[in-house]
Amino acid sequence: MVALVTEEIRPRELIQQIKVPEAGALVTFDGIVRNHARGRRVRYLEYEAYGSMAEREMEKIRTEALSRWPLTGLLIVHRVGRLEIGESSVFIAVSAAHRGDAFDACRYTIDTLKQTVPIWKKEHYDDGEVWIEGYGA
Amino acid sequence: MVALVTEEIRPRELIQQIKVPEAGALVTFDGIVRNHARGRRVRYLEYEAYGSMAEREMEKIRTEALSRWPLTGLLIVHRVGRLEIGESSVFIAVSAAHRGDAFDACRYTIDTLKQTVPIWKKEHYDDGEVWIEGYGA
Amino acid sequence: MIQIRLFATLKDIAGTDRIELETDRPLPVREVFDQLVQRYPGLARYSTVVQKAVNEEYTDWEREVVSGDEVAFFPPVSGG
Amino acid sequence: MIQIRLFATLKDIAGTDRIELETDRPLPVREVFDQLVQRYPGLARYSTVVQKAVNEEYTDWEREVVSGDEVAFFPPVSGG
Repeated sequence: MVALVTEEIRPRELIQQIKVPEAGALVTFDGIVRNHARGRRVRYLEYEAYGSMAEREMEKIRTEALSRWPLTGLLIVHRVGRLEIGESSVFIAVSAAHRGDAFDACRYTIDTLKQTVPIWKKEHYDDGEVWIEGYGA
Repeated sequence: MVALVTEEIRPRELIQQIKVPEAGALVTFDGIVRNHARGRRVRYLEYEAYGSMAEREMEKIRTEALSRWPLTGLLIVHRVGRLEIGESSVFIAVSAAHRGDAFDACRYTIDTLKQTVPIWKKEHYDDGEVWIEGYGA
Repeated sequence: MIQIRLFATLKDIAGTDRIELETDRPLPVREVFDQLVQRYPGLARYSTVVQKAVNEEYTDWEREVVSGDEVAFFPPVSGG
Repeated sequence: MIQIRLFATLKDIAGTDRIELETDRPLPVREVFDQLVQRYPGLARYSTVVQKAVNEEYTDWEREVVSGDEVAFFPPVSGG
């Protein structure tokens, strides 16, 4: 399952979906809003998405990961809107019979998401705000 | 923090400890009791530990990981006693400013734990039970 | 009518996130962007890094679009 | 008195998890294990893979132990 949400991500409810009896390992990744970036103190973040395309791209990553590794489940949730320090912007959970596959697939998922899913973050500081642009900029 | 526990592991309460404002990434690993192993159907598991030494070895892994990678937190909890299918036997959570460090340290922690921490599992099947022995056997 | 969508910095530069473009022939995505730059000159500095999508799929400058297509332009993504 | 602790399969073979051993001189861990094998011959098949710890630290066969030390023997670990 993949989703864009505007409310707080509730990971433990989500992972029950992929904690199947065949799973021996569960690896999760939370991207968390940090209180600093690029040497500046961050007050909060805002995430904007090209919603329908973002969900399609997340689904592509999920499909690709499920085909590359023998997994028992994979979910991706990205939050948009205003996020405070310490909140999770993205949550990925991968279950598999064996831990190596779960680790590799989880890392692949977040690395690819950061390159392909059309979502942007704006950092808000005490004295201004800046849209962050990715690797191509 | 490291701990051996006999009750259900409650991950989300634990990770609040390491979700500090400097953390940008949180990677967790759950080892889950699978319903099969070595081609046999598993009914439940029993974990036994050399308790005091197990906590010392877990603390050594934690200290080593904290010295190898720039982390903002790392915790290891291992459960002992009887565990049912789908329950978590071990939970590791690592936070860091950057995700690569969190992934690497989490994987190092579980890989090392499986080699050095004096804990053994016994698999219970429909028709018997077997102590599992590690890499040296 | 081609539907154009802009996101993040590009939306801020144009001051709008949706633009409609009349066309009676297939237009390469490059030409769609060039027409936008004429209307919003500030977009010019994105011409080398801008990401392009047609109907929610990444595409390249040569892709031709026709009436009814949705074309999106945005900066390199920074989610996660 | 040397305190000996056994775990998992070794405990099952010996039928006990704690054994005390009198000694009036330092004993290499190898000799402690050999004495155990004499008492519990089933332990012999572990002599190449058994893990050894003294006072909760991994050690080797040559390490000498004295009265008051805790020596543990166990199979390769399988936690996680």
